[in-house]
Amino acid sequence: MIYQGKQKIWSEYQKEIPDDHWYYVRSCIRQNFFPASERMFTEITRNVLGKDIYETPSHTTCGGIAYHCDTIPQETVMTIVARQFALMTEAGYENYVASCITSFGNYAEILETWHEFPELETKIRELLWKACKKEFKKPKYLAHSSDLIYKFRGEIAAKGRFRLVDKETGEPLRIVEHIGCHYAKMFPHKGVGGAEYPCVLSGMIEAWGGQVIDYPERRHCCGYGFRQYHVQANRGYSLSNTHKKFESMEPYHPDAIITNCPGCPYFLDRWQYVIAEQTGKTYGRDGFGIPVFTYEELAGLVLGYDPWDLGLQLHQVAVEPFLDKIGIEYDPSAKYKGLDKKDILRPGLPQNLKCF
Amino acid sequence: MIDRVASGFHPFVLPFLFGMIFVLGYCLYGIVKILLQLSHEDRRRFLLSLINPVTAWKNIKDIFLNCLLHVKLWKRNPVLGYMHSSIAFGWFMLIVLGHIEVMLFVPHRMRQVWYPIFFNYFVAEGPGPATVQGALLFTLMDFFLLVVLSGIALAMIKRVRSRIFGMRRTTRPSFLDRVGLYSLWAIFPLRLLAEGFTAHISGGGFLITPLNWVFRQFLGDQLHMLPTWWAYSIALCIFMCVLPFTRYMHIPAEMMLIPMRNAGLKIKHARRGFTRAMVWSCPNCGVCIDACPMSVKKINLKDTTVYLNRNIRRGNEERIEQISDKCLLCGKCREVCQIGLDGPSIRIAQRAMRSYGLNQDYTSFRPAPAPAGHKLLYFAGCMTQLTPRISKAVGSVLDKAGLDWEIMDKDGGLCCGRPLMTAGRFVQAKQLIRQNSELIRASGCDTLLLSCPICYKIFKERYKLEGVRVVHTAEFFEELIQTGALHVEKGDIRYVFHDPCELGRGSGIYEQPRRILGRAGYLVESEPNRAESICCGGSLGSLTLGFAQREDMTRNALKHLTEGGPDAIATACPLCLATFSRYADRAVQDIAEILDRVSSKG
Amino acid sequence: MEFGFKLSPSSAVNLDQVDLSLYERLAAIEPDLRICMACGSCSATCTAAPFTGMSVRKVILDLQRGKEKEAAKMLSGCMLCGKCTMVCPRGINTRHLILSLCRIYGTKAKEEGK
Amino acid sequence: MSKDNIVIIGGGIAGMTAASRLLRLGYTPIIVEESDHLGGHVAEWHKLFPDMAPAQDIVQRLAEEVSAANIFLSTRVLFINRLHDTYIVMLNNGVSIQAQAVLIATGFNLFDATKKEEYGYGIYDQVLTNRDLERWFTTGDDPRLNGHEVKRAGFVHCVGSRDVKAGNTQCSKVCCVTAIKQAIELKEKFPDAEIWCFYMDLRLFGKKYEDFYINAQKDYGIHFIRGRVSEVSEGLDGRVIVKAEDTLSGKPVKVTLDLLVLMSGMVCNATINPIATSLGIDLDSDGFLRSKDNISHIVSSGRKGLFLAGACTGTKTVPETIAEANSAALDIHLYLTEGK
Repeated sequence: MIYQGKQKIWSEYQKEIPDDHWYYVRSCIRQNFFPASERMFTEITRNVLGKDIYETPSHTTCGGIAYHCDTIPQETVMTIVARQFALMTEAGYENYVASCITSFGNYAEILETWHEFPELETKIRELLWKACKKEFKKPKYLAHSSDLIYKFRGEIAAKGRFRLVDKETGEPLRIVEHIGCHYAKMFPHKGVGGAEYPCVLSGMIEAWGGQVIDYPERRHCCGYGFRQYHVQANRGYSLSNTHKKFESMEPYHPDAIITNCPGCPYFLDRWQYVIAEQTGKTYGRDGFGIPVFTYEELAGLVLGYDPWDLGLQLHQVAVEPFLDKIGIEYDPSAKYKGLDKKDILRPGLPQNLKCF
Repeated sequence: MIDRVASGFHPFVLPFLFGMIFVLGYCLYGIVKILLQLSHEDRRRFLLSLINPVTAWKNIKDIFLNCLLHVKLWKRNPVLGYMHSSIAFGWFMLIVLGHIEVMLFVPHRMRQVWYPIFFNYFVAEGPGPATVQGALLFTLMDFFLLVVLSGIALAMIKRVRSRIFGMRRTTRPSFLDRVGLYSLWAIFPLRLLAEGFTAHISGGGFLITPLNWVFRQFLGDQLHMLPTWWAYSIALCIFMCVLPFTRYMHIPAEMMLIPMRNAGLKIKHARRGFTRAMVWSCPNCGVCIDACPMSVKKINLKDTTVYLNRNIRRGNEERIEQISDKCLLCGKCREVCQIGLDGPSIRIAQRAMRSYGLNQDYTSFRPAPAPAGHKLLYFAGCMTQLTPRISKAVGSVLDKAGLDWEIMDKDGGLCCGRPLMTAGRFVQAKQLIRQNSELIRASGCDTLLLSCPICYKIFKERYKLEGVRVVHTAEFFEELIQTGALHVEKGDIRYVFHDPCELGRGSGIYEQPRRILGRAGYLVESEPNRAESICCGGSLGSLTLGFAQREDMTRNALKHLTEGGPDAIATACPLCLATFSRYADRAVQDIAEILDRVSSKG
Repeated sequence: MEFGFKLSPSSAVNLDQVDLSLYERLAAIEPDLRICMACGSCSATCTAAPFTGMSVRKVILDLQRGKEKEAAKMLSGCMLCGKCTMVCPRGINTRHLILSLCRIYGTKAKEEGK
Repeated sequence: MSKDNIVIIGGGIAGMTAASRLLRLGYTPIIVEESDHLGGHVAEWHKLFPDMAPAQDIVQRLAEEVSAANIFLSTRVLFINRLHDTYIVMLNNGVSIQAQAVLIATGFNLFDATKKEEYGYGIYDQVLTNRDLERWFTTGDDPRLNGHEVKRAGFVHCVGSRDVKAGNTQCSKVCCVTAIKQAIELKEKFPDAEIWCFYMDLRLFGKKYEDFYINAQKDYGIHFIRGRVSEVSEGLDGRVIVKAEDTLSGKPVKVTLDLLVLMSGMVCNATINPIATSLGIDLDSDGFLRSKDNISHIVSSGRKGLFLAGACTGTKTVPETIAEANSAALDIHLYLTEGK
């Protein structure tokens, strides 16, 4: 690997990310899968970095899932997105940051489509006006929330309590980065680092002391694939794609995977359990899996937040070996206690995948 | 004539006796072996044929004509014929006359088997005057010895200059072959010497008596007599001892082969039974080398039938496999072979011996039914589908003749099975035969017309289509012309006809296509033709010959075909047509095309 | 545990692990195997193709990709009629190729003790 | 000796061939070459198909033939102005020439393989271009290959050719046969190597090219896979993993290789474009200079006294280039003696 070669490519794919004043839109599903992630994003940006992040409860789905499942027409998605932009305009913001990769791709695609076909934009403006009497300005800057964390990765590292290194050996931890497909594969110039060698997550890993792992299937989809998962008859295909990724990364013995998409961490995490049940195979050490984190969770760990406050007990794959390796302290007995310190019940333990 | 030696024995007969017992023993072993290797029904059939007076007479006649007189060889090459029959028949007569002598003069010695062979040593001229019988026998004996010696002399010349005898290539004798050959050559001159040295005692005819006189002019004593008799006996011994392991095995083997063939046996195994008799019968003359279309390339010389036999005798499995697979199965070697050795069938039997990891099965195939309601069905076959000009011409001719016909395999059908047959895949071929037969029977036709001789041969021989006449276009069109169903206008084009292997040698159709061409234009013949026609080189028979390796064969066949300067080359096989068309410098046409061009409604 | 869905085997051909022994054995017997340029003439003309999808081109390709079973399935309908040999622009002796392959399947199975 | 000045822009084989002819026709042409040596791309090549002739032979022969010409190395043309029937050619070394005829023979550039990011040129040590490999064949020195035994190698055809995404829709003509040639040369160096060629179509149109193909298959056992490489990544052991679709079987394939050679295609050498357009030569739809027409007037620009030869008007093979250069020299001679 010629590192300079990658840097050269990265230098060609740098996008402008404004410092402050962001209109933040959440993902439909992340709060269910990894509930602390978006909370961590606002926490870090507002309280740690002191940025202005605005949210509104009126905001809805972007329609991306339905769009990629082929269940609604493009005009409908565009009108939904136009309404989101109207909300941003009403709030007086022009920097738009999405928590979801599919939303980000959806926004990018729609803005690009309107750019190529202005008559479509006019039509959507009319539709939006007819539907809810709203008008909008297009965002000046569009970012994914991981772009922001990438931008402030240095500050986070500086303020952090922990680094991604093995406390015993001092060696950097080996981290696999997985970028959501809709981040840059459609519009390489909209992503940090382009589509082939994106650096949005690898930048964080390196800034926080870890070592990025390149493995053959690193560009491969996590397996979610919308239709593949949602239709049960296709679900085996979804699983097989995840399996392919794990088979490919296994020889590199990664300590963790970090992701920037709502679906990816979910499927990379949960399918490890299904693969273990079906084939008996686990990919971590000693029968454990490879823990999968969102970049906000990882940032939270680096900054020293309590793992259970970060919702890591909701992960399928046990995170404890990873925490132990860095030396992050946690109370094993508090794992399944709620905020009120009462037991929130323990999940049943899988047969083949080792968990606590 | 009286006994000269009281015991009637001398140690010098021992080598002869040993050789004699050995060779007879070996032959007995061979006969038993072959008989045991035959299938039960073949053995029964063979043994019954031996006591059937008709076949028995035929056996005797064939053995006499072929083994002793070499009639077939005489027809082909009189000099070679004389050479072979002089040795074989002359020797035979020496033995017969020897026995007559014993019978007449010393009948009490009949039980001493060596007596007739060394007669002249053991007898002395009686005190009385010479009898007429004695003189006649002596004369005959000397005459036949001279005949044999003339044959040996020719053989020696042939050994040095085979081209004088019209043979371009011949086989290289093995070491034992040479031992056999030289001992055979030695036997008769030695006998001449031995009898020559003894003639003043035993008496003799016109040859040995003067010889004896000459010898005695400068060799006064009798010291030379005994050593020459010893040498004569030893030469006989050597010859008989090596005989089973040399080409001379053909002498006894052919006497076995002829009755077996007359009993109607077929080759069923590439080594055993009938094939064994055939292989032993091969005299290694090498006629098949020149005949083989592959021999146009030197590299193929050792893949001819004579080498197949040699390798079967030596048990060289690898070479047997190679030789079996390379052959085009054109059948020309069988045609020219003096003993009628069926090289192609042995090869097919060899191919059939293999076991395959993958055995094709066509039982699940559901071919389209053959069109019903037509009396005449035309089966174009796989190859004709690649030469549509033939099928088009056939159709046109049939229309002109006003016949109610239809193509059976318009949208492609099943293969006829012949290619599988030649590859030794009999079980698979039979499946196709069964399926095709059902299709044809279901169609209700009464005539099946074929333009491809490959299909024709198998339809004719292996299909059991009661009430359906299987006919090749060459036959059928000739009939149409004869009956006046077609009117033919003679053109001025000069055609040469190439006899396709499967049509000519394979099915015996030589005249009909020539008659068609004679009506359509002018027929020029080229040599060799008919039964000795040269394969086009495209034959499906060969499994291993690649495209590039066949080119020289095709060009060689073309060279011979075009020697008479024909305007066009006519043939009656789609494969020959396609093969020749690649390299020919003039038009190559199927007889159907030619006929279509010159014919109109009758 | 029954999930109602399963891992599906990968359809990808991994050239690192592909077993070319059958292909190489065949090439030793019939070297022209190597010069196929996959034009498909053999498949188009094949007498057996309507019945089993036989295609010499695909057989060669399957062997090159280590897919012996697929090749065997197609071969099971070959009638050895020789049309493919006639049309091959590179003059490959397809009949010998097929016959040899059918034999090698046997010898290979024997060696593997099946 | 004619007094007419002829400026030849480009000292590759096109420019040199034309110069050699013009010298024999009695002119003293002026060659302006941007690099420090004559011979262009061919000078960097090892052997030329189809006869495997050393590329140096032709370059040296031409260099000897043109030694009597005026040659400016490491020199660029700044601009050309037209003055009636003559051209004022201004060079960056301060020289200005009044020329009666100008021949543009600026050739092509090799497609920049780093633009196909997914193939990892410049990212992975085992990924080379066709030019790198030729250079290694000539010099035997390349840090990426030194001391490495090549056991498995791949050639990717059509890198930057026939690729709308790379901005190059045309076929580069020579890559198919070059890949086969290089595969054979590589196989000769590493007889045990397994070599795969990944192609979209094999376009072996020229004299004896098909023989190369058959030899590669038959004698060298090179494997051909009809499918374009989609991406390249690095395996744990440092070798590259190549993924493609085997379009013949309709299945994805992947293979681990020690060496991957990208057959970079030909793209227009754009440095001449501003000058050419200022003189009224348009760019054709393939990005190369537009000839008067593409059938009978390939060497003619349609402008008086302005001629074109070689790969500046499109992808060309070496013999095509030489033939065009000869033709251009003759056209220039006819123009100067009769035409004007």
